[in-house]
Amino acid sequence: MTGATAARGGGAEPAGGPTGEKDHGIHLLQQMLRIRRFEERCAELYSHSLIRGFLHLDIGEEACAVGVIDTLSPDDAVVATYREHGHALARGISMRAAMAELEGKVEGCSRGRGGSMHLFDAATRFYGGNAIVGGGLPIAVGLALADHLQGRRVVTACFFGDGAVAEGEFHESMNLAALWHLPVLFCCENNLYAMGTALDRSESETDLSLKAASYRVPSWEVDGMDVLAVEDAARSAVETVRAGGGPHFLELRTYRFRAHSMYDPDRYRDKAEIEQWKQRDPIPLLAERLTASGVLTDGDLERIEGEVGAEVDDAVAFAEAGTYEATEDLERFVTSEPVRAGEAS
Amino acid sequence: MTGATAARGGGAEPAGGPTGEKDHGIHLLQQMLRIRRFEERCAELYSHSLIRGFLHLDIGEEACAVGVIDTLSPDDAVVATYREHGHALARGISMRAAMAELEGKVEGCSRGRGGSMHLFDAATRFYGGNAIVGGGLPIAVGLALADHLQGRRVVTACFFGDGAVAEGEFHESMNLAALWHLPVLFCCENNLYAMGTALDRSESETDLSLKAASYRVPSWEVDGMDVLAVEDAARSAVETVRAGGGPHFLELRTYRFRAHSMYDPDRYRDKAEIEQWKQRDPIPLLAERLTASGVLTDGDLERIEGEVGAEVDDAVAFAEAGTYEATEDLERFVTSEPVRAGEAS
Amino acid sequence: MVTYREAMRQAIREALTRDDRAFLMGEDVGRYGGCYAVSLGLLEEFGPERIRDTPLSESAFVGAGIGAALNGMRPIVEIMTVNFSLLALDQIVNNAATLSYMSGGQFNVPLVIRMTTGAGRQLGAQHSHSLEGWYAHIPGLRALAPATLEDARGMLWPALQDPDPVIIFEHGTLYNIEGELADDAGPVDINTAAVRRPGDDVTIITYGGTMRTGLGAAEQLAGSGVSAEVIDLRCLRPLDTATIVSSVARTHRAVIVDEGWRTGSLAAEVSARIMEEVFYDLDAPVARVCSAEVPMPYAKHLEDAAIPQVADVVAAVQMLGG
Amino acid sequence: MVTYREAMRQAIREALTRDDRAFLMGEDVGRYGGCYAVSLGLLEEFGPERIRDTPLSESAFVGAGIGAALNGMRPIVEIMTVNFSLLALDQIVNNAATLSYMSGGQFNVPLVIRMTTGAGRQLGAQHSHSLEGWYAHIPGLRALAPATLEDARGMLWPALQDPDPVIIFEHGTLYNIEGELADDAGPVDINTAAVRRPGDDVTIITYGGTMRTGLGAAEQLAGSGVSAEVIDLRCLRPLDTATIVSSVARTHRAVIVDEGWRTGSLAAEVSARIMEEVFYDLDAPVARVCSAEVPMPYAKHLEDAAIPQVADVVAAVQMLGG
Ligand SMILES: Cc1ncc(C[n+]2csc(CCOP(=O)(O)OP(=O)(O)O)c2C)c(N)n1
Ligand SMILES: Cc1ncc(C[n+]2csc(CCOP(=O)(O)OP(=O)(O)O)c2C)c(N)n1
Ligand SMILES: [Mg+2]
Ligand SMILES: [Mg+2]
Repeated sequence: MTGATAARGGGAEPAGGPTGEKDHGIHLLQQMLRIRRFEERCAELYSHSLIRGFLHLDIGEEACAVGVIDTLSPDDAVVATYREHGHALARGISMRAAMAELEGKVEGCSRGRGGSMHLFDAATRFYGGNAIVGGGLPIAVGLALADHLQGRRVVTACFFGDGAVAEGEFHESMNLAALWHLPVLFCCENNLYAMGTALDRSESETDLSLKAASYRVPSWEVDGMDVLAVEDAARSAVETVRAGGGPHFLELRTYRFRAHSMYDPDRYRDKAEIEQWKQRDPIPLLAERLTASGVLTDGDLERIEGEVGAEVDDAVAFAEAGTYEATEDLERFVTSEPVRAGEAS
Repeated sequence: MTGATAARGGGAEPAGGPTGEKDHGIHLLQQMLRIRRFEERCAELYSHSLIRGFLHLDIGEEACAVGVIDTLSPDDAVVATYREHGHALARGISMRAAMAELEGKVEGCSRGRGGSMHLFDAATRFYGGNAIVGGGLPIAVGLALADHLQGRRVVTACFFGDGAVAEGEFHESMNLAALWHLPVLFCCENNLYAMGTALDRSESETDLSLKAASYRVPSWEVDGMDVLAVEDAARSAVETVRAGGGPHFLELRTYRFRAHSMYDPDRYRDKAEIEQWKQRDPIPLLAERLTASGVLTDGDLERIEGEVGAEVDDAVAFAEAGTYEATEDLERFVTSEPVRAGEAS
Repeated sequence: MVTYREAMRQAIREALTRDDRAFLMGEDVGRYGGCYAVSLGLLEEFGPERIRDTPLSESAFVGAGIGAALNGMRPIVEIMTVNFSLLALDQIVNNAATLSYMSGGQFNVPLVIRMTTGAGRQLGAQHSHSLEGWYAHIPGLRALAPATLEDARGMLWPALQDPDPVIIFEHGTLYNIEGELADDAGPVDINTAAVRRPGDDVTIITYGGTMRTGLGAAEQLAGSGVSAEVIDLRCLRPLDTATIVSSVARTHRAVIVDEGWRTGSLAAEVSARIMEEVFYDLDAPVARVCSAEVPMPYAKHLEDAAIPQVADVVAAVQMLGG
Repeated sequence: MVTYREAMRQAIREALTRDDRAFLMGEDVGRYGGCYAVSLGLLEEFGPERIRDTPLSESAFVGAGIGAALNGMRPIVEIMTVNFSLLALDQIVNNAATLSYMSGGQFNVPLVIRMTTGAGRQLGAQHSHSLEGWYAHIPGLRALAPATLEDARGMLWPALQDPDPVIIFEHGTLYNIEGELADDAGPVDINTAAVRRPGDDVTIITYGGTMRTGLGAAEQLAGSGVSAEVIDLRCLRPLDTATIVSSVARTHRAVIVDEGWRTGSLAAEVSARIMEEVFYDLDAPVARVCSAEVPMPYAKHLEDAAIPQVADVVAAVQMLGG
């Protein structure tokens, strides 16, 4: 078996499945908008120094997180990178918990210990938030190994960037997952850049499906700006993985509209290139299609924007009202402890 | 460009080149015999505790080292593993210096500091002897980078085992060499086992040419028991690399006749498998062909064996007569120092 | 009579028998039987799912151990030797040691990593590291160094019960030591140091591969009328300062023996703690006997000169006067 | 006025101008301009062969630096931060640090590796390590920590002339510090510690990111009549014991300030050396002010609580009495 490539290009309207349903299309749109508006607010808060450290925005890439994660069940697991707000929100971490985390409050999903790069949530099996490029891949393999050993039909979706493909851990993890036939869905968000390094200056072979094939891992190349295409490919892949088909690889071709982080003056990309990709913004792309097919009608978008805006406002208010962990508790959780009775989080 | 695969199988008689010459065939035979007899003596000395530490024998695989290294020029570089006696001897390190090293004498090629796994020789550009699986590959990339930057038409031959292919450093090094188009010849001695782990329990995809292709590195799959086939493939590869063709990959299909090391009871391989491979012992294989073609005639083999035996005896005598470095010099060379006037080594 | 190797094997067998979430994973732990034959026979006993051979991919299989531990298993990951653990340090330091803290206590990593450590077998510079001190530096990890049969037999089970990652260092020169081990030998305490020999005149503090060097020195010193107490640290992180302090407060003198390179060694930490806690009780400065600061040489006489020997410890004690 | 960042850039420019074997290699050193903008503009000045962007492959490009150094070049390898250097430790410890010794002096590795280190910028547990002490443990390496503009400007050239591998740690909180730098500022000594402020009552020993913390404490102590001498170690390996000893022999008291975690810190080594060399001159036990033993938290108040602050140093000095 060698790699299979499907859903190349513009993403044909997927047949069947929940994506055909009205509510579902709107749900996807709303999920992407939640991420977009949340992150726009993050950027603002950063400029007011309410968020600090490194902040990496997912803006432009929302279809990847939303499209894949929407196909997962609650007992599946997610591993992500430092650019993981979108994945966290799509997975079901509340905006409140995420925003409180970014503001370093104890009400945050990691008690303010993690910050933007380290969102965690046991309830939704969200295993971070990993700030070492490639560092999450072996962990995903291990999560899947445990599921395999315990006979659970569970999928671990592991997100990483195109830059991670150059790391040794990518190679070792792909091989291990394939060798042991483990239920991992490798999701490479290929946004063409690793910080300032374009893919073709990072990889001698930029066709990532050849890499997947070199481990006997089937792969799909997907339009990562088209949430329906992403969802479609992810659904097939997740089904196969869950059915015992071994690891699969999704290359999600996407683009970040903003700089790498808040420190990045973005000198290495053509303005024209950025503009061109913005023409394929996943949010209007979906909105237009939903409008054309009559799913989205007059006033719907405004209503959704209103709901999302309110949710963001509420999250910010929650975060600002939050408290800081007592400094005496600095050393808690270096080693684990039983949850103390009556405690939040 | 994707990987090219050539010289598969039994190794047709190569056309042209020095391999057709009488002296050359005999030279190759003698080189392999030197390695074989040297290592047989090493095993003996080990059982008498004159050699200690880890000792990995190349016996059965001599055609790989000899066939490749014979095609190199003096200003090319060699990087090898802990199983490198063969490579060191083929490259021109004297048996005396190698044997003295194995016995821990200051007359050894690494002053007795390195032992079996760390033979070094600046004169022949032999960069070790690396005991970390995969650890030599990045160094080979760097040697080649320096040659590239300084405009030298020099090739770095880097030897490693099939086991090393699973390491992240293999992946990173292949990509780097290919991305920068560096003159490295990657020589994978695929003896089907990494210690007790068979290749198919180490790699999800055992066709190594697919791995090379995933970096856009052209590859050859070669019968590693046939020194002429090895030499033939290596010569083409070295020429292309030297001419600026970027890195190339040779998969040398070979087998070790002995256990992994002196500690290995060799429980994981079939006796029948070993016997079958011994039928393809590279030394008789070449001897028979040279006899058939009239190159090797009556008495030649005995004469060569005699010469080789004398060389081994001499090396052992040299090593035994050697001296131990003064203990006061323990800390010399932790940092480098100008060579002291009038000093051996 | 059992060997240290067999004691370790019994410990692994116990772990896999008592806890079906436990499994052993590493290079050549299965068909080969373990590079130091520790797991010999276990593949036949427990099968390939639980005695799991891995490719040469230290970072990935250690990381996989972390992931499996996060997800309900109790992995015992074997890294052949501490030397190769450098390839897995990112996973150990950045993930295993941090996940509990970074997640605000939501996750924990009940992982055991075993590895051979140390010099003394003429394996040269790349195969002779003693990096226990490095691991003892990392918050979030527990580090153990069994130096006796009892500890080889008894440390694994409590390590596996620990909800957080534990590193076990097995010194390569110990596997063949032999001795009696009670039939009912079982779990030992993994929090405290052990006084291996009581004494009054000086405290010799050591662990792992040099523990027997310390005992040898004490024996020899006894011949010349010096009564040395020997402390085996056993648990390198967290360090049991109390046992050290109460001994040195009584003997007023201490020598630390550590196979690590002197600069930045674990011995330095022990010295600094004695400074901080027992300074006013000291009759002489605390001394260290460590490895020479050289990549380990192959030749035996050089290697012997590089690592702590009984005579070096005796000399260090004698230098303290008293 | 120049910044520390600009001083480093000048140093790189000098190296590439004076020695055509020198080149800079690392992730995003070129088009991006360096993750901390140190190499901004150098790509335009020296071209892509000498300002060489690499893929995210820390082990391979550090190893490639070793190979290039072995083969006549003078590479300056930038690892974005010490945190990612864990991925390259095998190459650094097993190759760069050993090749001279293992080869009996036939080969040497004239390589410089630069990396950002330290906490203080709310980057969380995986991006805030202070592992200088680990590197200072390894024979065969030299480790430098420029804490001033002069050292940022002047350490690179002598490091590049060193025939052996040198690691340079640039603390992330220093890049924006500004000050005067003489037009003819150039190479500085890379063997000795520097007394940054003379004093008589106590010696504060520190380096890198906490050097200014030490100076701040001395300033504050001066207000209450305590005269503190501040020593900047600068060269972490080999350690300049003589400068420490001669100061402490005079002040009789010492506090070591180190951003590393306390257990197994470089501060422990300094304490142990003072113990060994100046024990009889000490009026009080040597104290350490180090980071709390926690993975670094994101929230600012927690991070501040975790790393040494001026007040902590002042308190430690006051605790010594005297
Ligand atoms: C091992 C490691 N090296 C370097 C970095 C610094 N760094 C953070 S993000 C990044 C770029 C990663 O690019 P990619 O994987 O494509 O993900 P993207 O940021 O595009 O989502 C780099 C170099 C890091 N975090 N980890
Ligand atoms: C990084 C690392 N892991 C493990 C080892 C232990 N080890 C030494 S040789 C070897 C097998 C290597 O197999 P292969 O690469 O196929 O080479 P071969 O021995 O067959 O020549 C192993 C596991 C090592 N030296 N380095
Ligand atoms: Mg990217
Ligand atoms: Mg092999």
